[in-house]
Amino acid sequence: MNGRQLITGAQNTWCPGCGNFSIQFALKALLQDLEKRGTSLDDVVLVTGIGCHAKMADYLNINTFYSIHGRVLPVATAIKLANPDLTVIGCAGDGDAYAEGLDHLIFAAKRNVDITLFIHNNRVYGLTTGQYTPTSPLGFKGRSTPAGTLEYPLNPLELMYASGASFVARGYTRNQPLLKKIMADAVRHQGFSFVDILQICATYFDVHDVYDKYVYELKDHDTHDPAKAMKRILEWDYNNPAPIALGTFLEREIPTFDGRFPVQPAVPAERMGKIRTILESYR
Amino acid sequence: MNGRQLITGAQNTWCPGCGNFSIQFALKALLQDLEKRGTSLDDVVLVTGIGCHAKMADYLNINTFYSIHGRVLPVATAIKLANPDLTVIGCAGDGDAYAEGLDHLIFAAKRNVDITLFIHNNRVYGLTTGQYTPTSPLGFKGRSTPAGTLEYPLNPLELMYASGASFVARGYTRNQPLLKKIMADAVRHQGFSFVDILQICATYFDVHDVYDKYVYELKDHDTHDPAKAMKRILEWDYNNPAPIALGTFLEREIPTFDGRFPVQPAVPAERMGKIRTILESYR
Amino acid sequence: MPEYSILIGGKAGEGLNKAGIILARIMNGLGYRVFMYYDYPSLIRGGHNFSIIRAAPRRIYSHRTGVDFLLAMNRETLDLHAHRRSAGTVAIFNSDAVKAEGIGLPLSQIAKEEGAPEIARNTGIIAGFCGASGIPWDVLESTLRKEIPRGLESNLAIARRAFSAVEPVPAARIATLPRTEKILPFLTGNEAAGLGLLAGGLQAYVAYPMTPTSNLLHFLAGVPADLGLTVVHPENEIGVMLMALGFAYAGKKVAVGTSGGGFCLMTEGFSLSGMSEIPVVVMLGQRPGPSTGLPTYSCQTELHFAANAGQGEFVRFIVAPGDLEETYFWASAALSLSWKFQIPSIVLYDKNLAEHGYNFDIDSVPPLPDMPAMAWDRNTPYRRYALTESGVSPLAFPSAKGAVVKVNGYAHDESGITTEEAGMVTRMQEKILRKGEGLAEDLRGMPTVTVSGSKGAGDTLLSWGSTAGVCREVGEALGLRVVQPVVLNPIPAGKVREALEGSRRVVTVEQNATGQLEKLLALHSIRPDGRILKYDGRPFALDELEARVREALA
Amino acid sequence: MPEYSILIGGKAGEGLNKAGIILARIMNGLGYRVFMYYDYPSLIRGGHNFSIIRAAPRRIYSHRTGVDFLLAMNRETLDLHAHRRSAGTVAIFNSDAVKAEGIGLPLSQIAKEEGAPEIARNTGIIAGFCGASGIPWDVLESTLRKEIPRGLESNLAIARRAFSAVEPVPAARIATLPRTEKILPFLTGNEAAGLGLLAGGLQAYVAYPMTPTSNLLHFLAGVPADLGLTVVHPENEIGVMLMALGFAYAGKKVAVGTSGGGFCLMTEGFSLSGMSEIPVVVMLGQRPGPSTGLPTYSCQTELHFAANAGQGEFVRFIVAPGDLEETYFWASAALSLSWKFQIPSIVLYDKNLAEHGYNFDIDSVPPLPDMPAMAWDRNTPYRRYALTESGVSPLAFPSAKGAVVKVNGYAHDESGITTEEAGMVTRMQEKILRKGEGLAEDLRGMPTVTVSGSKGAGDTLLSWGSTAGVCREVGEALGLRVVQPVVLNPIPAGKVREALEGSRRVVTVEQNATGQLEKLLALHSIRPDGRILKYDGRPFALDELEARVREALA
Ligand SMILES: Cc1ncc(C[n+]2csc(CCOP(=O)(O)OP(=O)(O)O)c2C)c(N)n1
Ligand SMILES: Cc1ncc(C[n+]2csc(CCOP(=O)(O)OP(=O)(O)O)c2C)c(N)n1
Ligand code: SF4
Ligand code: SF4
Ligand SMILES: [Mg+2]
Ligand SMILES: [Mg+2]
Repeated sequence: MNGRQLITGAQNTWCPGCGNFSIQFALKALLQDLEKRGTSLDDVVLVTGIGCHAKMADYLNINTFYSIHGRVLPVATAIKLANPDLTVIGCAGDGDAYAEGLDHLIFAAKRNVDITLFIHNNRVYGLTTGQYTPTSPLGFKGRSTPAGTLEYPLNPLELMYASGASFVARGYTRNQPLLKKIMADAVRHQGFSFVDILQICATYFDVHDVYDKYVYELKDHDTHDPAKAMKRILEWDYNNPAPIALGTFLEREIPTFDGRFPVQPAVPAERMGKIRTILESYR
Repeated sequence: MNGRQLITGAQNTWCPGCGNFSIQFALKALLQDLEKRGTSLDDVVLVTGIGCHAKMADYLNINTFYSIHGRVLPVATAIKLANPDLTVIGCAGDGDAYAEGLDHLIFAAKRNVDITLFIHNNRVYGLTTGQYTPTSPLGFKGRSTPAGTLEYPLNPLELMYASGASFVARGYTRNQPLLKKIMADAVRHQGFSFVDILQICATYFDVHDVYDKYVYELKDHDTHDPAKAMKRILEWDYNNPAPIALGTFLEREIPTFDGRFPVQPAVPAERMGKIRTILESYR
Repeated sequence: MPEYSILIGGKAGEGLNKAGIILARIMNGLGYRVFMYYDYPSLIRGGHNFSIIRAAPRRIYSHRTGVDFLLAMNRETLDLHAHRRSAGTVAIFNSDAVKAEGIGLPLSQIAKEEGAPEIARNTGIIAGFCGASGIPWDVLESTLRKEIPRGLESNLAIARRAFSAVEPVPAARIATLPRTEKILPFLTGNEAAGLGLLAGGLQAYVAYPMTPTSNLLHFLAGVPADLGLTVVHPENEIGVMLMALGFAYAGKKVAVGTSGGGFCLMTEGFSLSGMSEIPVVVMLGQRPGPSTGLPTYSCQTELHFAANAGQGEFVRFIVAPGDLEETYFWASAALSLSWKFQIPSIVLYDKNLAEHGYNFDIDSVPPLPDMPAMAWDRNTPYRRYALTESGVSPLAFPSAKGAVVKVNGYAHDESGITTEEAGMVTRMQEKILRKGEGLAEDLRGMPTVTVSGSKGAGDTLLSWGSTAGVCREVGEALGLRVVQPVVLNPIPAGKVREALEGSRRVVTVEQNATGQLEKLLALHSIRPDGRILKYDGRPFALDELEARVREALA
Repeated sequence: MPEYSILIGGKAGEGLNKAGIILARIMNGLGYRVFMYYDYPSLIRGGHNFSIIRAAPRRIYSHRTGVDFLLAMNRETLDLHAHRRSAGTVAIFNSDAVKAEGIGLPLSQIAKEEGAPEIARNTGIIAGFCGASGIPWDVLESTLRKEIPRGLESNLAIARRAFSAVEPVPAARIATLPRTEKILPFLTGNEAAGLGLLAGGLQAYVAYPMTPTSNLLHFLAGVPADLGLTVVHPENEIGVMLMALGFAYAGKKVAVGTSGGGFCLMTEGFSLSGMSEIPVVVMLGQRPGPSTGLPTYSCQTELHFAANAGQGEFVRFIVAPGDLEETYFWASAALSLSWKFQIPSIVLYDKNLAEHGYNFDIDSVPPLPDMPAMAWDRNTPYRRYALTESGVSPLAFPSAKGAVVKVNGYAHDESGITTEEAGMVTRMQEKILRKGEGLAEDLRGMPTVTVSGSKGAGDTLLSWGSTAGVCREVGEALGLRVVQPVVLNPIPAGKVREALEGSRRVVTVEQNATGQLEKLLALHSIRPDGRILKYDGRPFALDELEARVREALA
């Protein structure tokens, strides 16, 4: 074996049948692939939020920042700004990214910072035992809404499109080959890559039969045609049954935020002299 | 005089030429109009954030909640839920609503709570002396970005559309008649009404010449046609010079959040008896 | 006096909380007072969960390390809890999953044969326990009928088979207690808190899920509609706090619930509550930090954070109940005090109190104080922040005819309009602080300090919050006085001093690493002689604390 | 000894801060030591702004109520500051706007005639002041040349006309001081803080604008690129704090800046810093609350909030400098201490220090301590949270070959993987608290307590932060000792006690309503005999404090 052991010794505590296993599997493949293509895994960082999804930080034997609920993106953004040579990947939950920390998500897209975000969208708060999230369907009976929610879900892809995200895709945990391909493309894309992964929650929102019925793979789709992308994005509103497209909807080539930042000298020479010069101007 | 004195004795401290005066003027007209149509001004509440715009709370002699930076919407939402008979209006800044408190904005739209939000969009942080906001153009040289910003602005109308807002409009402080009309329509609309008001900041971002050159009024526009609305919304991206449509872009009739909430009895009878009944189930 | 501890353990997601509750209700029905400890890691399935049910003839607040019955759904349970066994411990286990000494029941097979889901194996092992301890079938049956809403028949069938498969163990016999005292409800601190808030007149509850207060949200979301409660779960905790202020501004009595991390996000709104004088009650359930820490465990680490959170200086009421009666009483009183003084309140509790099971005797709760908020007289021109001697201004709400209700987070004048004038700013700062005097005055007549244990004893345990419960038991066992300040802000220092009068040695007992109560009391020159601290997230077991107290007082 | 106070006032938006700075630099150039107070409400134009420049032959830190020169751009200035005038006060005003006794200059007309914008009237009035006080033209000219980047020529023309229009007032003559001491730079606390952070090795600064620290953001955003600083202004303060932790995780020394309300939003990330052991420095500028309060004024109200913010128990370093030298030194030291101990630090200052102008003598700053962070040796297998005697674990950053760097806000094991195991949790809580011992040890050798005034005097003023400055002056004037704890957490109680030794009466002086330093010291049984508090947002004027001290010690 040439690569490193990618799984840590931490006990895995996802429920049997949980879609997170598939995402972990695809991430492992992604890392192996990166390594094969010459990226040192020492240069990869994974940032997670809090929730079932976030346990990924414990399970993968790479650099990780196990942050707090909703805050994957500011952490990931700063890591990239601090060291543009790093490949920075975020794993966030739908509660994480679409509720608690939604503004960070929109700003990451707006800035087009060169990081990749995978949303483990099980459409429920898993770890806190099954409350509705912003992508739960109208009327969802969670533990905080026993009579059913009173709000329509958000369509996160539509929101990302409107926020200027330069790579917008949707995966599904029960379509492993496509998920792997999307993930690889997302990391390869220069700019903010957003992947909403429909993830089975075996315990609180297992709608795999619905997904299995409605999903289809985007074929002959021009990812560089925004109008076409929008049309596909609007096909399914995360509420009513409708065909659910999987794959990459949109790619745009825009300068990245980190790329626009002036490159900083590693160790500025004569720091104290410069400080004294500034001070002179106050005399 | 039949109506109440609408302006308080508070000293007005906006800069000469500030667009906030026009908004205040239009709001005054709105209130007078409401009163004429039979709404008691005792049933109107204004919620503001913090910023130059927010001084409206001091200046208007009506019920007000002068809240904190970015938080107009949760306050306004709860006031409406607490007392659905109230007419609840929010005045927020672009820093307020598009940066600090962006997720509340998206959720207000998502929920379609029946309140009206006016954004005093001067595309700058006025009160903190001229830093860029999420709608400042790329390269804006503010005090926190002396070399120019590195991010594209957001198009707030596009974002609101994607978030499910049921009334989306744009006004301009130098087109008073239209502003008044939009405001009246926004308050009349049942559901979340969003009005982005292009407001002149005389001190830090006075682009009235640009606006004067590019604005036009929407004519023969079908506000119930989402595709047409989107087309107009995309015309100007808040960055590059382009025709800037003013007026109401979109209206949708969707049940309101407050309307879906079960109506609560004013004073529940026999509270203690009910509590003892619940307690019995734990024996 | 007879006393029993029963542990039931297995994998997360196998319903061990529910199984514990059934066991507790069985013991409760037999006339015992019960406590239930529930231990679970931060995950949904897999991992190890267990409940310990302790039953005794008198009120109890803690578990013991050792157990009399060990009900094991899997091998791990037997292994992990070997240290809890003594010679007399009866082990009952699923013999389809485990080979061991003791009473094995083929639970998987029985469940399968009865066409019941796996989770019904819990019913089987509970029935086995009843069989072994000689608990009558009808006690078991009636409890199951109440507790199992779905699939009752197959569960009863399983129970019957398991019950009759087990021979009573004479040494382990659990007697029904003579019915001298009434059976008390058995519930959690979250449930008692919810009921207390409702008793205090709660009209709106706003929360974002966070252990250990999520279950308060779930409980309140589920109360019958005719209680007139609006429950909202918004986008995040910032939204929660600001929504709460919106509700209260519009006249609705409101509470929010969270834990430390969520409270961080509420602090800015909390400060706004202080400045704008809008009442709100924060149900703050402690869990070990810093940061995400140990989210499903317990601690007492937020006393000083709660006491100092939010910029600027304003009055807040903080109370840390130690049992369900105190929780009920003070949740209600906090709401009333918040409204009377137009201040924020914090009910500071923890996972140990919030999620564990206790008896609750509503009839022993002191009468809830009748404290109406000061209402506008509708005659004088309305000024939201009218300067008064008490610092409290009359309240009006939007839609009140003729009142312009202006609330403001800026420094403001009496009408609520922003001012920067030095004199008015000074008077308003004094106004909001002056409310603390009335608050302290009102509290003088209330049970702000609990003294228990051997009340006259010279050696004293000084504790707070849920830790006071186990202290009470240790106090009774070892003949120690137990002093528990329940109200922590404003701290009733005089009453604490009085309660400590005549003490020889005072030892604090806290579930934190720095001695937070100790620090609070040091401000008032109350300086204990020793400290017992624990900070692994697990509440003190009775015997554990007993040993540490003996050591501390040796 | 000669000493002068000059007030310049007018409408907000008329450049009165800048005008004050020019006046201060003129006085500074004459060899005086200067202090500049700047008073402005929370608005952009209109309203009343004024600067008071005080100049004296020795180091000063405060303004006086009375003024020798009153430079009035409008009527309001004369009216509002009438109480500051004495018989000898020279009033200079824009006679195009005001009719009054004194020296009137047709400034609007002059500005118009010279084709200069209205703001250039300030130049005219300053020139009038120089003329009246006999300050030589070349001093004025050279200052204007330095301070006015645009439109210099028309400003000079205005200055010349105003200068020659005014006859020197003999009684008001300001002499050039003999050049015995060097001219010192004159700058604000924000600028000194920025330079201190840079001296400490700052690589990234992240902030969201908020008075009184916005100007630190503006300053750092403008430093030359070759200092290697990345400055980010993100969407809000939550983003600020989490970005900062991202920068530090990747190896960049980082600071953030805010005020109380923004700090509220940072507290959750602050607690994450404590748990994950990621260093960050918070520049926390105090302004009066609660809530939005008085955003452009000053106070000392966040000591206990800062000391207790964030859930859970962890070590933090808190320092409150009192002058520019302390600000520079401790901003730098905070960065180093944060990195050495992998803890968060708070530099607690206020509007009075942040935005007012003082002299700064870099050569009197003690040498910055050389405290390298503990780096991974690149040989042993890397464990981010390796348990060590000091509690400090070696640091590595992503991309370090062979190191898997896992940081975690959950309770974790040595490698950074989540654990809920009681033993490891206990050890890790002890590890993070143990770092406090090394911190205290390192601080023992540092200037954590400043003693000034009449050092041996029996009566003592006990103060902190920027308020210590005015206390120093009062101490010198009245022969009082002044003791100022600079480090507030861990509080060097022993050194404070030592500094107080032999005191007869100790009076605290604080700019808050509850006595926050007093409360902190009460924990360590240091109990002063009196207190002087002020809470209207305005720092003490020298004479005001003198009077209050006389009263307190009467
Ligand atoms: C500030 C804060 N609020 C609430 C929580 C409690 N909490 C932990 S995980 C979680 C939700 C997780 O949902 P999601 O992001 O969808 O992740 P999943 O468990 O479904 O993978 C919540 C609310 C928290 N940790 N921090
Ligand atoms: C939590 C918090 N952060 C920062 C500030 C400082 N602040 C006050 S107003 C403001 C920006 C106002 O900009 P905008 O909302 O666009 O209003 P404008 O002044 O332009 O009308 C900021 C950042 C604050 N009051 N609270
Ligand atoms: S609760 Fe759902 S998301 Fe969480 S581990 Fe279980 S199946 Fe997976
Ligand atoms: S700074 Fe701009 S927005 Fe603020 S009052 Fe002045 S002109 Fe208006
Ligand atoms: Mg989820
Ligand atoms: Mg603005």
